[in-house]
Amino acid sequence: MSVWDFIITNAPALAIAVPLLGAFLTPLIYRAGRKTALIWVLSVLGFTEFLALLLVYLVNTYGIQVYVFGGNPSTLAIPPDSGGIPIRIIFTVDGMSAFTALISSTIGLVAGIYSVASEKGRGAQDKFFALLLLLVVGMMGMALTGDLFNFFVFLEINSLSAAALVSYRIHGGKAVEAAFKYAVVSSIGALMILFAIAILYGEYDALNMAMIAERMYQTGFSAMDMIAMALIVVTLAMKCGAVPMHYWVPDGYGEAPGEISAMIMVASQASLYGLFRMCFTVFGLSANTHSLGWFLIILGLLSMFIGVTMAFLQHDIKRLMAYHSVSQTGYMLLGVGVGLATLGTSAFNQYGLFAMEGGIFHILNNMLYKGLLFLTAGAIIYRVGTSDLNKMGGLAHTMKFTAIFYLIGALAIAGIPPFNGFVSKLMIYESVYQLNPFLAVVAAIVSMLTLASFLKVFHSAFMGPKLYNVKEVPKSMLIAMGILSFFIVLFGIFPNIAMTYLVAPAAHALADPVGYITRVLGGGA
Amino acid sequence: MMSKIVRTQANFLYPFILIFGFYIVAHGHLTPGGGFQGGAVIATGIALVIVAYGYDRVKSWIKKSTLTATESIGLLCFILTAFIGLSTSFFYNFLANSGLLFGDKVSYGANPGYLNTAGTLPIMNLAVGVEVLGGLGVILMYMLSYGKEVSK
Amino acid sequence: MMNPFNPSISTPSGIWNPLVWILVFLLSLLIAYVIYLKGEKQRKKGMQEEIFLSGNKADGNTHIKASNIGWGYLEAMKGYYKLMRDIHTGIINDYVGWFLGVLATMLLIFLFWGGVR
Amino acid sequence: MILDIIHILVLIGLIATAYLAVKLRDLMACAVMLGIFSFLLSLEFFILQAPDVAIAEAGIGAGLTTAIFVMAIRKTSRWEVEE
Repeated sequence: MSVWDFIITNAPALAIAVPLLGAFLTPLIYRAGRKTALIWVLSVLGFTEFLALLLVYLVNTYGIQVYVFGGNPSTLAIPPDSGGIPIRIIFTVDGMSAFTALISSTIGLVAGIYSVASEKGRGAQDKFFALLLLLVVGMMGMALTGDLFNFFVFLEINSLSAAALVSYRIHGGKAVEAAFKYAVVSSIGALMILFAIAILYGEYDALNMAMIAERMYQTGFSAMDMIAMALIVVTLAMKCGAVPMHYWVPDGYGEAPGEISAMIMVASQASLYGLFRMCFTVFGLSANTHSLGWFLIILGLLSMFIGVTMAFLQHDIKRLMAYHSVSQTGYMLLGVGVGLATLGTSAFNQYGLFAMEGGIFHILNNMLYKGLLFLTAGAIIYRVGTSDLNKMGGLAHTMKFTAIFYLIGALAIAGIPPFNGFVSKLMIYESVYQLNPFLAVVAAIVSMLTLASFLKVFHSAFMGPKLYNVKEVPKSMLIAMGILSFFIVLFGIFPNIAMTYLVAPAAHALADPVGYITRVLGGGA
Repeated sequence: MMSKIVRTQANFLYPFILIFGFYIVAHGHLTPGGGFQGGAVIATGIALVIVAYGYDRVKSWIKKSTLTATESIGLLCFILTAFIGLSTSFFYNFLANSGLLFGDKVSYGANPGYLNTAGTLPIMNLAVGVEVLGGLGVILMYMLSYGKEVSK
Repeated sequence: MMNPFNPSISTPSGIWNPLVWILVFLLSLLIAYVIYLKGEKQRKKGMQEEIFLSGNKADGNTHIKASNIGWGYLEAMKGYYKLMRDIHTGIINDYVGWFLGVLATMLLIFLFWGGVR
Repeated sequence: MILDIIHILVLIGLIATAYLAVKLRDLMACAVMLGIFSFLLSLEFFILQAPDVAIAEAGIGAGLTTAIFVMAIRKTSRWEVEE
């Protein structure tokens, strides 16, 4: 067996194992010097990115991948003496999982490149990089796992490492306070999810998502299932920052370093992935998806509107962007919620699937431009030393590249063609309009307000007389921003590249819970 | 530093707590408990000493960097054991029933419990025990190292 | 399977092609430039080159602070923002309270609408 | 029968220690009360046939958190003050 075959057969496990090994080795390697540790961290992140790409390729070519931990060959997902229950820990990789894994590892790689320069000269960097890798592990694990309890474990890894990273720059105790709030809120959420998992386990004797969905479909949707569903859906909606449970978002994103804000933003997209996975695959066959879909739509509308109006008020650049990520999450909830509300009806093929594709494409686009905007905010703070917009001005005189990258990100988030934000917003508007015109109107108004508040940032930070005599940021930060800008322009002009390989498989995978269940319960062959 | 009564009791109890913790770790695959529980019990022993003697005396006996390294080594042992199983699949129990270390076969039926069985599980229990001991110890030491003690 | 390098996406009510959009954009820039060239050559120098700042004198070194941008909008939406400021307390008990409130709301919705498909 | 009585006593003790931990003004006594609470909770886990959880609760709850509370109290003040 060659190395290549070995990597292909073990790709889902390696996608978790490699960054985990990287995280545990980083503190030891850091004793050999910062440069060695950086090379190690970046090569681990690069290999993880390669594995995520490989997973996308495998899923697009061979269908859903099932990986069994500790079992002999992959056909041992259901051992013969287990009575038809998948007892082992299983990783199930379908289009949506591979999509989420790809965006998680990409933002991890970009943040790693960015922090080469931005964290230079700060203390406790061995722990910083170990936690960064652990955060990647948490996101990838949430995306790839096919087991409910495993999902909870990775959710905890995700929130704890994110909380620790938020408090990395102590900032006179403000960052620590934000991290404390984030930790408390997410531990309460994780306890709720554990409670829901216990309910489901007590009822169906299984922790495997496919098995639970199958048994729930056979015995019918009971009142206990409803409680479990409410606990899981509301908690994951809180973890992805939907209004009115978004209060931790501006605190957490606002106080973290720039690249960590971008990573936590993608970590909450991983929670969004969990929400969609639960709604479609686990509860989609038995629960009332119409009212569930409308619940998500209303959360999405509130998030879009309140997020953007609150953002206009802010004069702290990171808090402003944090409120915008609340509002962008609203678009995704809206798009996929429309898909969920029409699931199983004839409307689904007319516009529901298209709305879902729009919502999922928006996740990718949001990762790109929101990540870029957080990185530019980090660059500004790196040079100016304050995050208060009132004290900034005239930065475009010297930080020309940062200004250009900021402009690309701002135009993309506001949905100005030909950048990528326009494509997904267009898809959401057109399909959502057919369900209810009011939804599309709100979405368009929110888009305008987004443009207004980013123009406000551009004017007050970059335009005007030269207030600061600063240099351009170091090269590694520019490279990180350049990578994201390149993909923004690429997906704006050739949206079908992302649509064909990433978005359409993800939307089809979500819309087909039966295929997922039969694949896992058929032994994964 | 606390009163002499507390210190004497700590001196007396400390070895017993340690032995009990290592017992739980070593028998993790046979009796209730395991790496995490055993490691926590050992860390309780450390906590007892720290509370009884205060940070200034303890810091010359237990180094923070040693505890951090202990934590890293425990985690590494765990993940490397999982990695060696990659010849078949991640976390594969390659030692079970092999006749090697922890590789004895167990016959069916009731038995008093043999320590030399279960393959990689005892190794992972030991690794987790060492990791939890280091991690909780580091938490305690850092809790203690910041701020001054208020004298009453 | 779609051709990934085909830039156009067909939506439920039309088609979107970024390359065509860029072409049209460049074309309209060209038209604007042509109109600009057609303009009067002997225009008067003076007022139109000065910076306009709500009728105030501006010398080019004036910088509007971020908090002053959108003053009219914020003034018009005063009531709404008062409400929003009251809701965003920053106290962690309130965060958890809102979370539990939404949880209860969702349970009530499903109890009255029915959760079964 | 005896096990039932022990069970009820443990439950009563849980409520009593939890109440005292909130009510007492001496913070060191509160920490000790929380330690006793954790110990009773681990007994309760044992009675409910979860020895694994019982050991974890005894180690973490009764041992470590009490120690951390004691350290924290020694660095602040021992008596609760009215704000």
